[in-house]
Amino acid sequence: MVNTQVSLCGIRLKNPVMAASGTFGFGQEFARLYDINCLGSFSFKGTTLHKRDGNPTPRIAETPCGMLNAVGLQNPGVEKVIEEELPGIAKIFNAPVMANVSGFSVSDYVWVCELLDQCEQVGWLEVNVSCPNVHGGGMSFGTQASSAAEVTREVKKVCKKPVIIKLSPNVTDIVEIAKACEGAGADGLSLINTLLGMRLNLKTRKPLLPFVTGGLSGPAVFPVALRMVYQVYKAVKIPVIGMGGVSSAEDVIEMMLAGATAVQVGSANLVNPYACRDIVKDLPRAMAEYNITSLEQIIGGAH
Amino acid sequence: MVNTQVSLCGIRLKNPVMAASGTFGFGQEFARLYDINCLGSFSFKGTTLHKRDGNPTPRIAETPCGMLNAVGLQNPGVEKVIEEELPGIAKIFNAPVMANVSGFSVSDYVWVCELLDQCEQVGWLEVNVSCPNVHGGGMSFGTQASSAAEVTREVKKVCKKPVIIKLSPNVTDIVEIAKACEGAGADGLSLINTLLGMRLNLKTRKPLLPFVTGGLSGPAVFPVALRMVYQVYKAVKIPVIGMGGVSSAEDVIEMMLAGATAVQVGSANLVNPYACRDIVKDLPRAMAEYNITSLEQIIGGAH
Amino acid sequence: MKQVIWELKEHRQIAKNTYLMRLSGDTSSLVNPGQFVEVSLPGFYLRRPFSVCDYDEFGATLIYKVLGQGTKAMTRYEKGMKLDVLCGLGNGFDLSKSGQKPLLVGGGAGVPPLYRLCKELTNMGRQATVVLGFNTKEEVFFEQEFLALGAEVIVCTMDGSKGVKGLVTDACAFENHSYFYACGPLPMLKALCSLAKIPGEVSLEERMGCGFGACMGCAVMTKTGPQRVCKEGPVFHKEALVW
Amino acid sequence: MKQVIWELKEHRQIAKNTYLMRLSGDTSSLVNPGQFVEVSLPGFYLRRPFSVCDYDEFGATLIYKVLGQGTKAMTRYEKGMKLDVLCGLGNGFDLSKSGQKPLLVGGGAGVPPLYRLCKELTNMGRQATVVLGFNTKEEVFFEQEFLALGAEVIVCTMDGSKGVKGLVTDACAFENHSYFYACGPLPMLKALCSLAKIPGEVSLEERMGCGFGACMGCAVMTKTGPQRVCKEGPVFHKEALVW
Ligand SMILES: Cc1cc2nc3c(=O)[nH]c(=O)nc-3n(C[C@H](O)[C@H](O)[C@H](O)COP(=O)(O)OP(=O)(O)OC[C@H]3O[C@@H](n4cnc5c(N)ncnc54)[C@H](O)[C@@H]3O)c2cc1C
Ligand SMILES: Cc1cc2nc3c(=O)[nH]c(=O)nc-3n(C[C@H](O)[C@H](O)[C@H](O)COP(=O)(O)OP(=O)(O)OC[C@H]3O[C@@H](n4cnc5c(N)ncnc54)[C@H](O)[C@@H]3O)c2cc1C
Ligand SMILES: Cc1cc2nc3c(=O)[nH]c(=O)nc-3n(C[C@H](O)[C@H](O)[C@H](O)COP(=O)(O)O)c2cc1C
Ligand SMILES: Cc1cc2nc3c(=O)[nH]c(=O)nc-3n(C[C@H](O)[C@H](O)[C@H](O)COP(=O)(O)O)c2cc1C
Ligand code: FES
Ligand code: FES
Repeated sequence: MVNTQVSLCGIRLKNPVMAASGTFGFGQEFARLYDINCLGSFSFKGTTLHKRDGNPTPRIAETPCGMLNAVGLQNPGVEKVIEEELPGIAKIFNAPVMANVSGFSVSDYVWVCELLDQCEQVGWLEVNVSCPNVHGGGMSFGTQASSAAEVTREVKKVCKKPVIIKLSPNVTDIVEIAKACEGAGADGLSLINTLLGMRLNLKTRKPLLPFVTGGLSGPAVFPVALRMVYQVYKAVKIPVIGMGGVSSAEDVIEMMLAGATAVQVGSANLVNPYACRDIVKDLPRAMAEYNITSLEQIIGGAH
Repeated sequence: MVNTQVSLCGIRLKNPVMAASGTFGFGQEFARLYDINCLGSFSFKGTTLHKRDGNPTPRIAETPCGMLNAVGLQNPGVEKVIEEELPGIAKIFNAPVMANVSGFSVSDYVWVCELLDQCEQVGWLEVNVSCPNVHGGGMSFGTQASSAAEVTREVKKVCKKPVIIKLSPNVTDIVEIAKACEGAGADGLSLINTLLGMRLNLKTRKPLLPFVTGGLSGPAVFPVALRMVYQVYKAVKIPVIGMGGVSSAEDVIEMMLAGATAVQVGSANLVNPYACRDIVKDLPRAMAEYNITSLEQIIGGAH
Repeated sequence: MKQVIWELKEHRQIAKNTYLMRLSGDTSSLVNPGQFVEVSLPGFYLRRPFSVCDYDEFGATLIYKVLGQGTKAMTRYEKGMKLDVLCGLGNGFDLSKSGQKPLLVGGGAGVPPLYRLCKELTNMGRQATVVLGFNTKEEVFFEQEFLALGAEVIVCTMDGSKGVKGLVTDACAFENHSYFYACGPLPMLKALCSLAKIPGEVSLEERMGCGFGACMGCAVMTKTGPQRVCKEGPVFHKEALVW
Repeated sequence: MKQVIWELKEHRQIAKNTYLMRLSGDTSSLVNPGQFVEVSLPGFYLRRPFSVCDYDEFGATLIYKVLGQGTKAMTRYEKGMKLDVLCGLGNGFDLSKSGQKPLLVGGGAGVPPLYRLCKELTNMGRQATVVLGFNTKEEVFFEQEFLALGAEVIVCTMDGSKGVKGLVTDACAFENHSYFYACGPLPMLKALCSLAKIPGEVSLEERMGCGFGACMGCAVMTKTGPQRVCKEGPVFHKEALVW
């Protein structure tokens, strides 16, 4: 028997596979397809203080082995999430979920985190300081060590639950930012959010996305994500959640060897709605193939 | 009749398609396959002051829609390049070539550029301040505006020919660095060099490349490259050479609309040795499809 | 929704740049005309959405127009090929609202879902009028098929090379109908909705990430806030939309 | 070197995890035994290098071992499939040095190029001894084929389940030979080169970017500086290498 359990900031997961924020909604669409209790957990759609209608469409573009999105944090706002979505999640998922939070000011983050921290189902707060798809949004917080640390520090003051900071890959030195967040009290780090990319529409000769740029995700970014997880793992003591292009059980193992305690699956859910379930199912086979008996033991094994 | 000519820093190219440094050697392997005079130009293998044997193997890893390389600037050194390779190039290519230069100190860059600037065949100097595959190498120059500007300034002092600075995409703000180079006298900018990535070998559980990290190239990076070309074009007045994943005539057009005056094709040469020729051949068809009669007229057309 | 494997049984060009695919496999998740599928194309990351043109218990028909790289690749698919398909997506048309003499308006690649709709309406005893708009004669398809269902068919072409010259809106006699169904390019749908005094519903297109409601990639603004074309749509009531 | 399209004519498993492909098409760029090809696999970015096991004017034979994702995908390729191949890569073995009684040593996936080599040496009237090393009996292949060429064949298995138990080095009687040719895993080649007092040459493997000399991805250190496995190699003289 192989052991797929891992512990993330003191919470035991049946396996390290989590669905990534923004690609799993609030779980409902997937729960209709399979029992999502097979997942370690999932991070729900990025939630802001006020409801957001998101960016104009098209919001999606295709790229080689990946995609761009400029959804722009469309979400019903934290109150509705607490009133409507969390009770909905309670019906389909019986382990702690990760609350993904975005904001446009430090006080935004603090407000939303404080509210979600009090919700029983929330296991962790995943503070997204790296959304590239909103003007003046989280991205700016995540590209400087000082502002990332400030958000961390203020959010930590109001939260009892573990606070995980989700970092942007669009930086010169992710290690510096990771360390700043650790220093400010972060309990964990999620990486990576999307890489900033762009496509043009050759017929109109204009940017394909009216938002102009979009966030690149999918297998194309896997090697960049893996590198960052590897570098950050080496530099910090808090757990790292690895994501970016993960699409197979082998990718999960590679991310964990690089240093991830848990692994999120994002875009893969969109092209294969069963992706998370398939990966979880396939883990024991892949573990056996690479002589792994306990996933927890391989975390950071490549160092 | 369509017009594919463009002018790059005062030098007329029959078309904007150039082979990218490090993927075309000194042209010999390709000249045996087709007449490389069909190209606008090519940038030869990154040349350093002293000969370099490069990094230990494996130096190459595969990624989704791309590859990692950690060649480590293997090259015979600037003197041999001038004595042996340039005369070799003279036999196979009769337009100006781009001399790609790397270094480990400002004086390295200055020495090599000064020597190559005097070679008749050299049309432009492409100063690589962004090679991720050498310790303490160019990358460090390219990730800070001040050091990128310093290299530019010093190299400009000794060169009569146009100096093009090749930028690293592994930065928070490529526009800032581009502007710093422009301010220091750069005649053009090449972007992007490779993104820093990594893969593990699941069997050994160690980094697949003994150099640990490698440079990501190929179609996977195209959307990131396009975004940077778009951003930099908007911010500077000097010409931009676009590259990163270009593999088709459509990609060339997309890069030019984003702002590229010329377009380099790198990794595509490795998987399809005829890639550059095929793209050049296909350009008139693609131009007709998108109602383009002159490529020069579409530069930056997406803005 | 269901993930199914469909086998390509028949594949032929039916008009300029327009191809028909007959596929066999599980169609049990299809419940309404106007629903769509998401087809995975080898070598492309995102699936491609196509309306179901017709189906029975053994398989379905799709009609596609060559638009970009993916549909260009599709033209090379050969009989026997297996396709990974998410089937039964979206809401589809509301048959109950049709009235006795519904008007069906399709433009170009928007024509396919109207075929199944027309079939079901005719089976219900409704007298459908179908207005089909194309750029030019060479692009016209399915005129005969709609006639064979017993519908009245009006073909329009922009260049007048066949049927009525001009836009579909020029050929729509709204006053003779109680309700309309439309699918086609956005400008056509907008024009229809603003001209038509009668109620109706339109099927929208939007670039999609997932096609089943997970990514918020396809939202369109409605009077009750943003709604997903892939989930609450693709069919929306004329009155619901905020253009 | 030449870019060619080869059609898969025959594809079968010949040992544990080991498959043989017979392909038809242009082989005019092949000149020496020990040369290799770079095969483009649909869905994978880089080509895969494989030694030519045998060839004639109508096509070639490749033998591959399932190692990773690419070779796993290859096992599903069906007869009739067309493969994009760069043919005639690398230098190949030097037949002129063989002497009368050459020793050929192959380990696992390194066995294939020795077949063509053995054939040409035998045709030249040389008496070849072939030592083939595998992990276990189930992995053994081509013993009969080498025998059919008239060579003396010694099979070794690590677990002793067939032939000599142990490493190929245990079965090599270098003193009876004037020259050796070897292909196989690096540790095997290193051991051979340090044990053998006789001259010889070895075929190396390296991860490749291009396979034709453009990228410097495959350099190996030699006494005269770094050389490309894909261009100056894959075959190097024992004395040239600096391990
Ligand atoms: C609900 C729905 C039903 C559809 N039904 C049909 C149909 O029955 N017949 C038909 O010919 N076409 C239909 N379309 C349009 C069809 O999906 C696009 O023509 C097709 O995706 C283009 O793919 P491509 O690879 O050729 O284009 P590319 O431009 O190369 O594709 C790049 C990306 O953009 C997306 N995309 C491009 N154009 C469109 C578009 N117009 N709508 C949605 N996504 C787009 C692609 O899906 C892909 O993700 C439908 C679209 C939707 C949303
Ligand atoms: C000159 C030469 C001749 C060869 N001849 C044969 C042969 O006749 N039969 C045979 O079974 N194998 C041969 N090999 C090894 C064969 O190329 C690899 O087994 C194969 O590339 C593995 O591909 P994969 O996708 O299964 O592995 P993956 O590990 O999934 O491949 C990932 C990348 O690494 C490369 N790679 C992985 N392992 C190797 C390796 N050992 N050597 C070179 N590249 C590797 C792949 O080409 C690919 O680019 C040869 C290699 C070389 C260099
Ligand atoms: C459509 C889409 C929406 C996303 N929305 C969010 C979000 O709301 N909050 C967030 O932190 N990350 C968001 N992300 C980023 C993902 O959670 C993930 O970090 C990224 O996509 C990389 O993983 P992947 O390559 O597996 O998709 C979104 C990604 C996609 C594709
Ligand atoms: C094998 C390899 C070697 C490279 N060597 C160099 C180099 O010596 N100097 C340089 O400026 N860029 C070098 N590059 C970067 C390319 O010139 C190019 O900037 C990058 O690969 C992105 O383009 P592509 O995606 O088309 O390959 C190298 C790239 C590869 C793949
Ligand atoms: S396409 Fe993902 S929600 Fe509609
Ligand atoms: S693989 Fe490119 S030089 Fe050998």
